[in-house]
Formats: sequence, structure tokens, C-alpha cells
Amino acid sequence: MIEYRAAVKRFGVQTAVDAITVSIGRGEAVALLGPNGSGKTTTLKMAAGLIRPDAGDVLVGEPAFRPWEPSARRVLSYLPQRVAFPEALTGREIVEFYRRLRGIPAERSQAVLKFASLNGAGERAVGTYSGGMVQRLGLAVAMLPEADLLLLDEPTAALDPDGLRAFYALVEQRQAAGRTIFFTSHQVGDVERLADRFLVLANGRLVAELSQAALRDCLAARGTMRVRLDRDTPGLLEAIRRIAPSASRVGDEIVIAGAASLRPQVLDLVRSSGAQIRGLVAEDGRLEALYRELVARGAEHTE
Amino acid sequence: MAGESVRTLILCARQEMLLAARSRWTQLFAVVFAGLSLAVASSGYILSGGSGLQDFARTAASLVQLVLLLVPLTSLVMGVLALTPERGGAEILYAQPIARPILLLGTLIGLFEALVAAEALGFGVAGLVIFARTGSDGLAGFAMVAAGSAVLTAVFLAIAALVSVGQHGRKRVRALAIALVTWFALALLFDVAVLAAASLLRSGHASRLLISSVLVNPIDAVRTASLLAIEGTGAFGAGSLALLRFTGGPGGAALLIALSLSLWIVVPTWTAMRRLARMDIA
Amino acid sequence: MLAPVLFALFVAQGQGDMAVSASTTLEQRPAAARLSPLQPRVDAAAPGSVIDVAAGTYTGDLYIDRPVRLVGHGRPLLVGSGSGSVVLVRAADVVVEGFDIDGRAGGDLGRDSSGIHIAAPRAIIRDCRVRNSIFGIYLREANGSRVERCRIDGIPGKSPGEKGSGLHVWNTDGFELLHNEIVDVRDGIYIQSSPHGVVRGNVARDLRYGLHYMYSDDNTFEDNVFENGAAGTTLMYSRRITFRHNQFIHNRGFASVGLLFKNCDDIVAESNLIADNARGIFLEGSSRNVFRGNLIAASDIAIVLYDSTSDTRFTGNSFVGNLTPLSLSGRRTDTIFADNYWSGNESPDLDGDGRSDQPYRLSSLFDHLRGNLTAADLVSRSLAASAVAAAEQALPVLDPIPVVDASPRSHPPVLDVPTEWRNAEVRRAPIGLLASAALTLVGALPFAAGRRRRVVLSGAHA
Amino acid sequence: MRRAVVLVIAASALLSCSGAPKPVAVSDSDACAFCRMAVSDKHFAAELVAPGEEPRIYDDIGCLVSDLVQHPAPGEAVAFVADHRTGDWIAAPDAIYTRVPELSTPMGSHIIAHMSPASRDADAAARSGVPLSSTDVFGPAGPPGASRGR
Repeated sequence: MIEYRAAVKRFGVQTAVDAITVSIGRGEAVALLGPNGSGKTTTLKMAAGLIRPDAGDVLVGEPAFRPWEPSARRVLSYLPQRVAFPEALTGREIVEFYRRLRGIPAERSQAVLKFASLNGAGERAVGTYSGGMVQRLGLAVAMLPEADLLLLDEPTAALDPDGLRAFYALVEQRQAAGRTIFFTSHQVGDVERLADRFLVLANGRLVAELSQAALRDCLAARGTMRVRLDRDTPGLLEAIRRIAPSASRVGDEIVIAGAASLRPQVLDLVRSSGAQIRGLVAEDGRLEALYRELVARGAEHTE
Repeated sequence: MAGESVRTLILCARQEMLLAARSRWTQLFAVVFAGLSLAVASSGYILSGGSGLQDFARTAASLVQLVLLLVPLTSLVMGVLALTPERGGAEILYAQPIARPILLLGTLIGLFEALVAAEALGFGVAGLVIFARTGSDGLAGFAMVAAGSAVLTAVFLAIAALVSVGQHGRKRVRALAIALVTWFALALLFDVAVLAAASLLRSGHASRLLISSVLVNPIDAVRTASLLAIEGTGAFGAGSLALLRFTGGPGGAALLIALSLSLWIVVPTWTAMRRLARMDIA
Repeated sequence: MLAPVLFALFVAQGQGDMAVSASTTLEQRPAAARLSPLQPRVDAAAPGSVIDVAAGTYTGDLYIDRPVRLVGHGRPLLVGSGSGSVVLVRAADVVVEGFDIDGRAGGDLGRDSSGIHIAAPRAIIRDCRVRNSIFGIYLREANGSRVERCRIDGIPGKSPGEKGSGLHVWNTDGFELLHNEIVDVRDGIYIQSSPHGVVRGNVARDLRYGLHYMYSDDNTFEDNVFENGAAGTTLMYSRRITFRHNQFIHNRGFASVGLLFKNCDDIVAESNLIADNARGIFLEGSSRNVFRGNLIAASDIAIVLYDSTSDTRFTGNSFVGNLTPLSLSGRRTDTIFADNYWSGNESPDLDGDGRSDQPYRLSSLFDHLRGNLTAADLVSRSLAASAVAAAEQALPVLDPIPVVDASPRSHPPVLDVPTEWRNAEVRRAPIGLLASAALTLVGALPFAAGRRRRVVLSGAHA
Repeated sequence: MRRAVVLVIAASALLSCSGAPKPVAVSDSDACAFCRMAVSDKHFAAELVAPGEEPRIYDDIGCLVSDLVQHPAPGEAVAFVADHRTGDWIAAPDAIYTRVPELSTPMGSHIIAHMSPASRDADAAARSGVPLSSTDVFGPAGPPGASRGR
């Protein structure tokens, strides 16, 4: 559905996107992760036909076309990070304009306004909207066409609770219908549940590509267990370090980072030391941690 | 395919016209233009110190001055404001499966219609005053002034398009600044420079320079055509004769002025469309 | 042998000191076949008798060689033979009155073919109408003649080069042209080498020059209207002409001018109306002229002044609604402007003496430029021209040759100028009103339609 | 902007293209550069053309002569006079001149010009005239401009 072939984009001396090659298949939901300035938006805009690569190629749709050909954009719907609409027009007038522009049947306007919880505000000028409402209007415009490919740039960043609800409903509905979704985020937590696959960008380079299963493994491997004991037992930390070398004592807690599979052995050791467990917290690795790690690694590669 | 493009053009134009009709700036322009037109039309009769000279040509010539002063500036500013959308406004529009040049052209047409409507309002009001007191002799001249005003609107919207293309978001201020400099150059600096150059040249060369400059500069071209239409060949005294001799008569002059103005409309619009089609909406 | 003489002759003539002498040979009695049926009555008339002519059409030329009075009753029409002048006056003290004369566009310019051709003293032509004739009424060495209440219409569709004058006066000492109306000829009234004439109450319009003096000193003209020509009146190579209470109006062509002075000295212009001309007054090579109490209004340029003009005074005139007061060609002027009213002068009169406290500056850098470069007219009404003028107000050093009115009036003086022009009829243009109303409506429509309204969507349901 | 520059260059190119002086047509609205009268009859007209200068037009050959006395012509200037019969322009050094006392010319010089003796012979107005040489008319220096080799 989307194919980047060594796509490169430079702005002046800066390389925003550096030879990305990736393919996203039909029905996939793929998240593009990375810190600010890593090239996420540029990558997405290349797929939306807003930016042309300086080298390499970008193709969308089936059969595949270059998205800067207007007709190729029929397959896609793009929602920028922040939308803006003329303030003198009403929400309905804007939705109607885009509906007619794409030749979509008239009843869709009402449907998307309702979907975006704007049916009460449709007759009001956009100038009177709150920021969240404007963003919801953007969402309504983006969902007007039943596009095969949804390109969403930081979709959750500016949404209010009504918008988030609508957004999740939209994505799930489209996923169920077998549509492809490609979106960016640096607020990883919100979109974990949506993506099948994750691409991580750092300094314009693709530094990792993970399936949801691989991500789960990674996260599991980067879990943490903190055990608070009633007393200090000499030798216990050393014993634990033999199976989990990164273990450390932080105040009255022992913190053990590492794969979840180690945890039963660690607990056995604690018990055999005779200490009482006052508290125990075990969690999988946070996505941010993984992502920071990958970015750091990517940064090393670039140097 | 072509039919679809036309439909899109009409859609964009209608949207932009709706927008412009609701814009405070357009409304302000309409009110100011109508007010000043009315003032010019009414005061044309007390021009000569209470002696009540009824001179259609004078009144219409004052209207021309009003047009030359207000229309280019308004068209440029309105054009730049409309064509440099806020951040996020351009992206969602240009990601639609419509060629960007069509969207631009449609917007320009809509703006043109709205501004011309505002001007028509002014001319209508002025015309009611004028034609209640003078005969229909000046009708053609008056129509010519109104047409010149519309042409000038098109020219400066085209220039606005060229200045604005790609200057969305925070670059809007820059585009506005460029527009103002362009206006200042065409309305004033150009003629001053030409006059200065002409004063240093031999009479024949100076004449040809002045005449060419009057044909090349769109504001001068519209002024020349309008005043010739209103006042006839007496408009610029012997200057008219030099102009007509250079252009090979009234037909040639009309043709050259029309050519110059068409180029001013077509070339910037076309260039803006081409540049917009190729540029990155970063 | 002839050459030096000839050459000197031109040069002298160029200085305006010499009258032109030679003219064409005089037309004599036409051949019998061309003569009018009235000719036998003239031939039979005793000197001093009255010939009464009844209404009707008389075709043929009429040759009057004795002092008679020819009186038309019921406007008899004299149609010329088409090969020369229609009525030829060749005896002194002839009176012709009450006729319509048609020249049938006949004859030619070189032979002075006229409606009435007079080559004898003291003729009186009264209440005649001449049309389709190269010249209307021609006074040739006709001292003491008078033309009054006649109407001349030229030959329609001819170029000015092919037309003659309406009233043509040549080498005539003392003449009166009174209350005539002249339309569509080359020059309305042309006076050459003819002193001591009076031109009063005539109207000349839609022609080249309304009134044209050449080498004619000591003349007077007053209460005339010269309208819609290339020039209202041109005074050339003449001295001591006095004129008052005339109107020079609506002369609006390329190089049109209300009043043109070329090498004329000692002229007095008083209480005239010079309005709505491309250029009001044009002065070149003229000296010791005075303009008093005239109203110069609504011109593109009020005065065009060549530096060959000297010792000329403008006092007590009113300059109103002119786009530019003065255009000076050349490098200097000693023309004096004093006590005039200038509508463009906004300088206040704080001491209440009826004069602005500051002198009024007539010249500007731009006007100086256009004075020496005609094509600069093309940008005379541009923002640039205004800007140059404004810059100069701030920096007077920019004006190379300052010309000022030292004591400008702060209020327009009450002038004894003709006033007919002020009461131009109010006309209505229904088509214009209708078109304007439509324009207003069309212009207002988008704004009315742009007001927010409920959009009813078809098939809009949950 | 770039287009404006191109146009200005094109305009200056127009300015610089001036070869040998060519006569310009006279209109009714031209005023004589000497006597200020309208040039109403092109058959008596004359003009002075110099490279880079506005043409000076005269209603009478006498006016050209008089003006040349007051304002000598620049070196490259060429004078043209009208053929009285046809109204066509002739370079003044190539024309033949006739003084016709009976013919009134606009400023009374009574001088007319023709392209050739044949043209003069065909002109009824010239029959009673006296032939003049160009030095008779223009003085010993002759008219401005070189003969075009007839």
C-alpha cells in the first residue's frame, strides 16, 4: 500500500529523511516513532504527496502510483498534525466543500459531523471553535472518504476526550474494514494498542522495525521488578547478581532490570534468604525506554 | 476530466467568494470604495469653486485615480492574505486528489469575483449620481473605467499569487512585505525612475522610454487606457500624440495595452501555478 | 540672385515683423452660363437701388458690380454654379441680407471660393446663412465692411486642410463681425493683415481655430464664444489686440488650447472665461502682454509658458480647478504673477488682508520636466508626479526655476466674466442609471449571499 | 519581477534601434514646431528628424527655414519636405522647389516642393511658379541632411 524505496529528502543542508526503504502492506496499521525533528512528518508527507523525495521513490495504492500525481491521492486521506480552516466558514460548509471536492455522496457530511461530535456546532463559524473542536473537524474531513489509506500525523496530540474516542472508533472501524493506517507519534503510549508494526526514526534514518510480537518480546526483555524487603539480608544482592547482573539496591528496594523469565528464580533466592517481602512491583518495559535505546543506537550508527 | 476540473474550479471559486464576502477586509474595502466613489461623483460638480461646472470627464478621471490608488493595494493584500493559509490549512487541502494549480486558480477566481463585486458596488453607486446629472455620452468611458478596475484587480491578484505561493504559515508576513514592496515599486518607484532616466536622455529616446514604460507598468497602462477612453486623445495633450505615433494609432495602442495587461495576468498566474505544482508543502 | 532676398524674407517673417502681401488673383465676372437668374436684375439696377428677392431657389452665381441693396424675403436660396464663389461683391457699399446660400462644395481653396466674396469697401452682409462653401464670407481689401447675424456651416466630411475659413478677412482696414455663428470650418474667423477690426458676439464651434489673427494689429474682440476646437483663439504675429468678455471653452484635443499667443505684443486680455481646455493659455515669443480679471478654470494645464515670452503680467485673475497651474518650457521667465486667486493654494491668510501669507509656488520640478518633454504628459497624473511635487514642497531646492505669485488672493475675486457656461443643462442618462443600478445590485449580491444561512443537506439523517 | 526586468530590457532595446532618420507621418493634431499652428495640410508640410530626438514638424516649408535660423539642426539631422502634389516625403536636399506667388501656403512662404520635375509638371498649382534651388530656399549651407543620391 505504501512503499518507500531509498527515499531521501533534504531541506537545504539538512537531510530530513535519509534513504528510507520500507513497505507497508494492505490492512496494516503502522506507527512511525521518533523524537521531534527525526523526520516523521516529512516521511508521512511524502506518502501524502505533499513533499517529493529528492532521490529514491515513494509509491502508494494498488496499483502503485506516485502520490504527487493528484489522481493517486484518491486512495488516501491525510490528517496533518494541526489543522486550520478559514474562520469565517461554518464546520458544515467546510465539510461540504471537501465532500464536493472529492465527489462523495451528500449524506456523508452529516455522518462525519456526527461522528466527530460536531453535529451541534456544524452551523457555527470555525472562528468560535475550541482547539479540540477544530482538530475534530479535521478528523471529520479526513474520514469523509472511505480511503484505503489513512495517513495521520500525531493524531492524538491535539484531540480532546471526545476527539480521542472518535479517533479510536475510526481507526478500529477502518482496521476492521481492512484499510491501511500509517501514523506518526511521539506519545507512544496512546497508540501502542493501534499499531501492528512500529518503525522508529532517528535523524531521518529508519533505526528499527518491529512487529507487535517482537515489540512485546522487547518490552518483556526490558521489564523491571522491584522487591521491598523487611530487612537487609547480606549476600542476597550478590546472589541475585549472579543470575541478573544489573540488579541494584535502591533504598530499601532491590531493583532487577531484565527479562520477565528471570523473575521466578529471583523470588526463589529472596525466599531462601529468609527475608519477608513487603512489596513487589513487576512490569514490562516502557516503550519510551526501548525507543530511547534505539534512538541512541541509531545516533551511534550515524556518527 | 476537463469537466471535472471546471467543476472543481467553480467549487473553489464559490468557496473563496463566500469567504471573501464574509471577510471584514473585503467588506471594509467595499464600503470605503463605495464611499469614496460616491464622494468623488458628488464633488465633481462643485470642483470649480461653486461655478458648477458639469464635467463628466473630470469626475470619471477622479474615479480612475481612486481605482489606481485603492485597487492594486487591496488586491495584493487580500490576495496574499487569502493565498497564504495558516499552518495546517494548506496541507489538508493539497492532500486532496486535486491538482494544486486548479485549487489555486479556483481561489483566485473566487477572490476576483468578490473584489470585482465590491468595485461594482462602488461604480454602481457613483454611476447613479453621475448619470442622474449628465447625459449618456460618458457611458462608454465609465464602462471602460469599471473594466479597467476589474483588469487591475486581476493583475494584482496574479502578482499576489506569485508572491504568496509557498509562503504559508509563518512566512505570511514575509509575503505581505514583498507584496507591499511590489505595490510601492509599481505605483511609484517605477515611474519616478523612468522620469529620472528620461530627463537624462535625448528627447526621442526619452519619449520612447516614457511611452514603453506606460505600456509596461500595469498601473500606468490602465490609467492611460482609462483616461484615453474618458477624455479622448486630449487626455495627455501632445503626449497622447506621441503615444499614438509610437503605437501606430489607437488600435495599436489598445492592442499593446491589452497585451501588456494580459501578460501581467497570465504570466504571474501561470508561474505561480507551476511553482505551486512543484513545490514541497513542508 | 533671388535667393538672398527670399531667404531674408522668411527670416524677417519669422520674426513677425512683416505682413504677407501676395494672394491669389481676384475672381472676375463668371461666364454667362454660370450666372444666376437674378443677374439681369442686378445688371439693370441703378446704383443705390434696392433689389427685393422673393422666396425660391435661384441657381447660379451672382456678380454685383454696383452699389445696390439685395434683400431676400422669405429666405430665398441661392445655389452656386459649383465652380467658384456664389455671390461676388465688386462694388463699394453693397448690402446683402436675408439669403440662404449653398456653395455646392464647389470651387477651390486656392481661388478663395466663398459663399459671399467681397472685394470692395463698406459692404454689409446681414442675416445670411452659408453652407457647403469652402469659405463662408470672404472680405478681401474690403475696408469698413460689416458681417452680422450670419450663420456659416462648412462642407461636411472634409479635412481641415481642404476647408476654408468661416469668415475670412484679408488686407482689410476696419471691419466689423457681429453676432455670427460658425460651425465646422477650418478657422471660424480668420483675420490676416487687417487692422482696426471689431469682432463681437460671435459663436464659433466644432472647428480648428475659433478666431485666428495673423499680422493684424490694433484689433478688438469681445463677447464671443469659441468652443470645441483645436484652439479657441490664436493670436499670431500681431500687436495691440484688446479682448474682453469672451469664452474660450471645451477645446480638448491633443494639442488643444484655449488661447494661443505666438509672437504677439501689447495684448490686453480682460474678463474672459477660459475653461475646460486641455491647456488654458499658451504663450510663446510674446512681450508686454497683460491678463486681468480672467477666469481660467478646469484645464489640464492653466498656462504653458515658453521662455521666449517676456514682460507679461497676470494680475487679478482667478485660476480654479486646473490640474496644473503652469508648465514652463525653457530655462527662465520674467512673467509676473500677482494678486491672482489659485484654487490649489491652501496657504492661510492669518493677518486677514485678503492675501495668503505665503507666496504661491506655481512651478514644480515635474512641470518643468514636462515643459521640455512632451511624453512626460503621459505620467502627469500618476502617483509619481504627485510624489515629485510633494517632495518638492518639502525640499524647494528641487525646483530649478521657481515661479511664484507673490501675493495670492485667499478668496476668489468677483469677476465680470461671462456666465452662460455655468448653467449647462442637467441631463439624465436612463441607460446609465439602469446600468448603474444593475451594477450596484450585482456588486451587493455576493455580500448578501455570503451571510451565514442554514445549509439544508439532502438525505442528512443519522 | 524577472519578467519586468526582461520587459525593461526589451524597451531599452527598442530605444537603441535607431538607424538613419526616417520621416514620420503627420496627423491633423500635430502643431508646427515653429509657428504653433496645427499642421492641417500635409501638402505644405516639412519636418526635421534627428536620431534620438523627437521629430519636429512644420506646417510650411518657410517655418522649417525660419526655425533652422533660430535653432540650427544637429549634425545628423535630416530635413524632409512634402511633395505638394502627392503629399509624400522627400529628403529636402533631393527636392525641387517652386515659389508660387498666387498660392497661399499656411504661413505665406508661397514655397512648395516636388520630388521631380515630372511631379511638378503634373501639379497644376505649380505652373505659374518660379523654380528655386535648395540654396535659394535654405541659404548657402543648404538643407540639413545629405542627398540620398538621386
